[in-house]
Amino acid sequence: MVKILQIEGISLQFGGVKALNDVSFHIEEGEIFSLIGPNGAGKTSMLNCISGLYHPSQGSIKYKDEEITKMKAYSRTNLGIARAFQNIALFEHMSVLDNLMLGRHTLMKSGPFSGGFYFGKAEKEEVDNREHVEQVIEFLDLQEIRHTPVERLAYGQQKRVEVGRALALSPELILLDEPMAGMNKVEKERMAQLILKMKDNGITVVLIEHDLGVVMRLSDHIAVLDFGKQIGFGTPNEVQENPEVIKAYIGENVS
Amino acid sequence: MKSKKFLSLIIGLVVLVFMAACGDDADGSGGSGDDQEVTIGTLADITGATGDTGTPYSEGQDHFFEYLESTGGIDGLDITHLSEDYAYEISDAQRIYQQYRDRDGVSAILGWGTGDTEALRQQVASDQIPFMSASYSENLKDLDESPYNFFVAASYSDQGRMVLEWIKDNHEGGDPTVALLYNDTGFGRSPIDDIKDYAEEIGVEIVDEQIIDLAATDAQSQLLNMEEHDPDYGIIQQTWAATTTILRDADTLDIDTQFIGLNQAVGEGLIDQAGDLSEGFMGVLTHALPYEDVPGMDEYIEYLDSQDMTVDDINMQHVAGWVVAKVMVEGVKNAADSTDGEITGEDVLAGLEAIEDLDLGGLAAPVTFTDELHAGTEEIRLGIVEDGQWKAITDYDSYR
Amino acid sequence: MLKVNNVEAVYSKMILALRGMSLEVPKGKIIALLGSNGAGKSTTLQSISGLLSSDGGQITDGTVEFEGETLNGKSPDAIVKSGIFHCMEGRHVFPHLTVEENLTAGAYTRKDRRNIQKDIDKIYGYFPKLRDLKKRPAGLLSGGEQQMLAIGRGLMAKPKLLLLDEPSLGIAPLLVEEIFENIKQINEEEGTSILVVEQNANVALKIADYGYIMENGRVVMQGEVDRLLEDDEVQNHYLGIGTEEDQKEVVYKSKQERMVW
Amino acid sequence: MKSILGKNLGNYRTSYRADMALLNSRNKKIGMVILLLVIFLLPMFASNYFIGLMTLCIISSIGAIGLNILTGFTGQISIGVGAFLGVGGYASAILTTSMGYSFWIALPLAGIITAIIGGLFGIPSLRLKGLYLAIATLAAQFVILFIIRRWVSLTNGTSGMVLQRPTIGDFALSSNTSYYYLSAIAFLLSAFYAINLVRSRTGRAFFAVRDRDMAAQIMGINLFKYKVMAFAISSFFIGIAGSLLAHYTMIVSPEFYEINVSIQYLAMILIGGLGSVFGSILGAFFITLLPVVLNIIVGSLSGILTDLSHILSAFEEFVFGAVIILFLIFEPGGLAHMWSNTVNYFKKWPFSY
Amino acid sequence: MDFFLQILVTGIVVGSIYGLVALGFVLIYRSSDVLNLANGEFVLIGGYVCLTIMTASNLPFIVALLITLVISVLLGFSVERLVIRPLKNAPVISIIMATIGLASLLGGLVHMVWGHRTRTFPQVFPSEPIHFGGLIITPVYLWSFITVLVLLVTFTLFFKFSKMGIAMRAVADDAKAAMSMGISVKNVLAVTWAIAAVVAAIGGTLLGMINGVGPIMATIGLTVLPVVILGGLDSIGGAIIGGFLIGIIQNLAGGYLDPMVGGGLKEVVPFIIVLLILLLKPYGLFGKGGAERV
Repeated sequence: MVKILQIEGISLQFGGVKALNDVSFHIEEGEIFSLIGPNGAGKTSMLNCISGLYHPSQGSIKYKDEEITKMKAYSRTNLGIARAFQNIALFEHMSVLDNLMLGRHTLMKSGPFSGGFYFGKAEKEEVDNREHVEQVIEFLDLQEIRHTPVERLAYGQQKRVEVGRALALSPELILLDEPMAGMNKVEKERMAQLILKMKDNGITVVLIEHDLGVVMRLSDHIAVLDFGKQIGFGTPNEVQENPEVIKAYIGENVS
Repeated sequence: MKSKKFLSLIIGLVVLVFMAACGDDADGSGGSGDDQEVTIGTLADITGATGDTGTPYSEGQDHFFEYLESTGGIDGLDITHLSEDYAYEISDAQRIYQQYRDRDGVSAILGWGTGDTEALRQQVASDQIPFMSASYSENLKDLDESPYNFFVAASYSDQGRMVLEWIKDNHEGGDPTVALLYNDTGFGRSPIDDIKDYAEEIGVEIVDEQIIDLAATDAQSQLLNMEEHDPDYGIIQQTWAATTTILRDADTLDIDTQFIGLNQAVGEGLIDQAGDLSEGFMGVLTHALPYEDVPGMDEYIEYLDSQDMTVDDINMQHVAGWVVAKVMVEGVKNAADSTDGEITGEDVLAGLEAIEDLDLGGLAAPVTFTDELHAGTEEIRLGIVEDGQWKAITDYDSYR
Repeated sequence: MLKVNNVEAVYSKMILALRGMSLEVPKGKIIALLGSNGAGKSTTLQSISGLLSSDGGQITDGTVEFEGETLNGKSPDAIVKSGIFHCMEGRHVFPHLTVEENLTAGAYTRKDRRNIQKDIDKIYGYFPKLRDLKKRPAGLLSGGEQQMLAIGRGLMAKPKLLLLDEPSLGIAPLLVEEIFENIKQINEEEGTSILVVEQNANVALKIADYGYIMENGRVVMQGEVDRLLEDDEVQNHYLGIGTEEDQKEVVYKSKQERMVW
Repeated sequence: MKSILGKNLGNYRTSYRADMALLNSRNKKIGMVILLLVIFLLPMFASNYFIGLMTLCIISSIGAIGLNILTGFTGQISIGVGAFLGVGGYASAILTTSMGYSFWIALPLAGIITAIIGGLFGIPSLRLKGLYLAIATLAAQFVILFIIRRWVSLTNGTSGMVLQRPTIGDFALSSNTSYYYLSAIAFLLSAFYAINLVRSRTGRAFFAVRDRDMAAQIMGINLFKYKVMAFAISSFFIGIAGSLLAHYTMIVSPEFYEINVSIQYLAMILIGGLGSVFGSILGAFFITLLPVVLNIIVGSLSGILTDLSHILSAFEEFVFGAVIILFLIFEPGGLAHMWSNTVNYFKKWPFSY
Repeated sequence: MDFFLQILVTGIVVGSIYGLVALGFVLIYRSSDVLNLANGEFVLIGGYVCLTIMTASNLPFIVALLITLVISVLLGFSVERLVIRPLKNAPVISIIMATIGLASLLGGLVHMVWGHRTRTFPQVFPSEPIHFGGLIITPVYLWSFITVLVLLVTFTLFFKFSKMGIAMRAVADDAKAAMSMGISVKNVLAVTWAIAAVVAAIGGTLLGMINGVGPIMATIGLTVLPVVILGGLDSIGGAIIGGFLIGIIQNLAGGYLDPMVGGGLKEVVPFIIVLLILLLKPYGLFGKGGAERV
């Protein structure tokens, strides 16, 4: 298996607080990889380091053997890293369609000149990308709401759009931060299907999820964080049996 | 619901504009009898930055036109006078000007400050509408650039030259040294180069220049710098507020320079604002002071009486407004004499240019316009504040 | 003492966060409210304390009753005055106020100004660490110290009911234990009723008398603590790691359609 | 698809291209034709005065569209529009009067020069947000005007510079009507460009930067590039407006571009509707015509309140402030939002309840 | 040396007025994140009201001032209630625009009520300058300096020890948490606006005694912006120190640089400082600013 992402010795500090402390793991191409740990363990911070919103104080991040530790967030997107946020970070005044079209941003070229006059190339580009986006819309079952401003959607729908926007990027690596939070069983099931389907299409998935049942079922590998430290890494079975994980994450004395 | 009411209010207003604005183009008809008609518009600053001097000035104009009407007006001439406050905002001036030009069809405009005068200079030229303002900027003397601009008093530059002349003639002991204090606006800078040139010409030394903002809270650093050169005289081209600041801080810093203000720094308002500090302050008097006994005051007092007012209710700015209206009417009269048809801006221009040595009964220096000169006079008087009142210490005189 | 009856709450007029939430807090008891992220636990507390409106939310249906009085529509300060104090998630101490000033701020609604100093000392009794730090701006405290301060600040209001939102969040396990012991102690000594929201179900259930489990804006399970601890589903979802059988639940059905991206 | 009422109750399109066309319904097409006709035929039935007012309105509209691109679409507040209007005006004055270029070259160049300077002042926007950026642009306003006043050799200092009306061959656009047509064409081009821009890739990126800059970065949007671009494009429009205004009044002087101008433009986009091209236009008309309306109202009341005309400007100032506050409180979506509400109301009529 | 010292002293006393007006900005910004661009109009109204009471009623200065302060409290309350509270969830630009609109509205109102003329205060302080060695200070300036110091001490004590003071700081730190303490954020904001209006009125009265009361006085609102940016929008000490600094820098620039560039720098220098500060240290010398979380 090819390592698509290599995390080595990442530390991140906010003021005096160490949000991440010497974390190392790697993600293989085409797998579903989960980051778990209690609230405040540093999982989202880790995703922020990968997507470039935070820059770690130490350590290195390699994407397909390319050093990207210092790279700006928007350039990482160009490399094919997409991200869906935990707290929905959609552009709420824009329609579903425009949110998804924004996902295509890096794959389009028109600038302020061609865009402003619209005809010809820019128009063709819009139409072509619209076709792509329509496929995402169809897949996520968003047809009815494609022109609705996101702010008017229900939570579950917004979550789907959030994931859809990341998918619209045609990513190779997708970072999903609690995509199932707040969903009911049926919705969770749909999301799980979707994640498996992503994997099926060769997209590497990094997942943060609290529902351990789901995590164990979907993941190929899991890293466990606690207080910024990595306390476990391996397959679901390995992690489940890791005494340190059991101790710190699950608590010493399960009655 | 709230917003629905709000909406209907807005729609109502919009409809109102369209109804009002689409309608009347001035067509010059509908007047009474065979009288020739002419409309004159005033751009006044009442509530703007220069409102304290702008208000009496525009009232003076209003009062003159009311006076004219109360005495039966001018035979065969029906003068309409419009006045609007533009609050010293250029965009408002532009809009009101368009309204005067296109809707009201004015043949002449009485403007006010440097801002509106400069802003409209080109347009009045291309629209051929004479524009007479209280901006006495020497630039406006250039008839290639400003062929339709007039002013009735001595330009700031001429005022400055005259002050220099007076300094040269009256200074005792050694060569006089002079500092210039002005603000960083078109108005403030207008006479500075001319004053410097003339000083060189007549051998008076300009030792320092200081810029003091119109809204300055203090002028101490400037005055301290000025004091380094210890000038005998300081010529002030400012408004009352900034002049007061200068006088106060000069007093604070024990500076013994004799300050002399050009006309915008001079007037009763300065005494109001500066109080005792104004004692001994000198300045340029372009117009008569209301309490002066000059022949021109007779008709003025007649009008004031009819309005239950006295000379105490008016000031020099008021006189200036009265005078400018009077001169304008004189020009219109001349225009009416020369044409039987519609009186156009061009006619008024010609009428104004025909004014020669117009005696204003001492309210101001006699005014002459020609087709080469649109500055009515070069003459001013110098005055000084004594016992809380301005007193003239010279007669009308020019530097030449 | 506190009754939440069938409350529905929305954010931004659109997102339904609570769908018929009901619970009860009897006098002098500790009640634990458990559930996953986004289940609506914090929203429940906010609709009790009236802070929901500050996040652009509102109760659209149902009632919150406290000692027989309806709280719906009351402003947060009125609710504090009636005896409910909400310690928000993430501690929310005033970072630029000193520890002692934070405690004083907690006593804002109290009329008996004279007893405040005495009560501050009492808080220092519960949390001795805070005494040493009393002149320090709260922003410079560690997470655990801040949490202690936040709880202490709540006690300063002398509430009849204390709402604690995730007191264990971001705090080292040892400290968590200490804090929860303190909570228990406060409950016993002051008779304060406590409604505690927790992700860390273990510690919460250890001190609680009764528990509720939420999902999707409503209660899906409730009971005495002992009973909850024995329940399989609770074990799987909130206490431990899923069992082998669960993993087979997922029927992986889609091979047929290829995605285009 | 006709309903029994003979009304077109929905729009059905067969391709994405048709769906994405600017005028994607028959009503819109008809509306557009009517609008164009009104614009171009207006001088035939409106008074000269009215045409003059309209010229001011549409020039302001261009500037307002520009500001809205920056503030409404991209969320970067600027209180320095006045000064950028000045940069456009002075650029045009210097190019035509001092350097002797034709107006037709000077106009676009004025836009470009303003765009460059605007882009420069946009650089701090990477670090500054909201209030702080607003204050930075306010400072820019003072500094730019200071430079204009002081760079006497270039700008002729405080006395300003003189410009001429543009000419086509021997024909000078000196009449109200001809200048109106010139402005109208510039206005239509600007509006067309802006409408397209905001629905294209660049426009979406602007929106994204405004709504959530963090998420925008994750979408691959280079914040810095797009913020500076927004400043530049916005300033381009403002420069064009400045140039048109300068040639209209035929003079530029620092007093044209004081802080109150910046405030008026901000009021335009706020009252018109942030993030709406159409709103910018409505707002520009509203703010430009507000004093005219007040004048009429005060005029008609003058029988009752004789002295009001004397304090008309103060009253205007008062109403201006009141209108801004009322809009913010009662209709934060601005005139554009009111408009769409009204349109929707009539669309659904008689089933509006 | 005398020249330098005199300029320094002038800078300090002018700066004390700046600090006073800046205080109004900071108080409001701290507790509600609103930059009150109508602060200049508050100053103006304070000046006019005090002057009108004094000239119309012949009351002693101190009584007139107290009445003015009461009226300012009402002004502050009504502005908060009618303009700010309805906009509490509005975006930054709306709030900025609202205070600009407020400035215009109040400015228009002042014009309509008091007209256009600059009016002068009846003499309250002796006009005879006081000499300290070679240095000269006008009594009004000295009094404004003293006032600023008194206010600084008062506010420090108020914020440190009073219930309302601690509540105001709590709201400034974390409004939602303050709400959970049972602090009525609405009331705190209303009190803040009232205090800010009072401070502005004191500034207006002092400034009016120096330069007379006229519409132009409202420009102090903008003049003082650089002060708050330099000091930090949320720091009371910063406002005062920033006031002194800007006063001193302005006068030093006026004293030493103006002769080199031909004058006029004195008024622009503060805004150049603003640009520099915003580029180098956006939250000012003493401001706290906030880290952003994703």
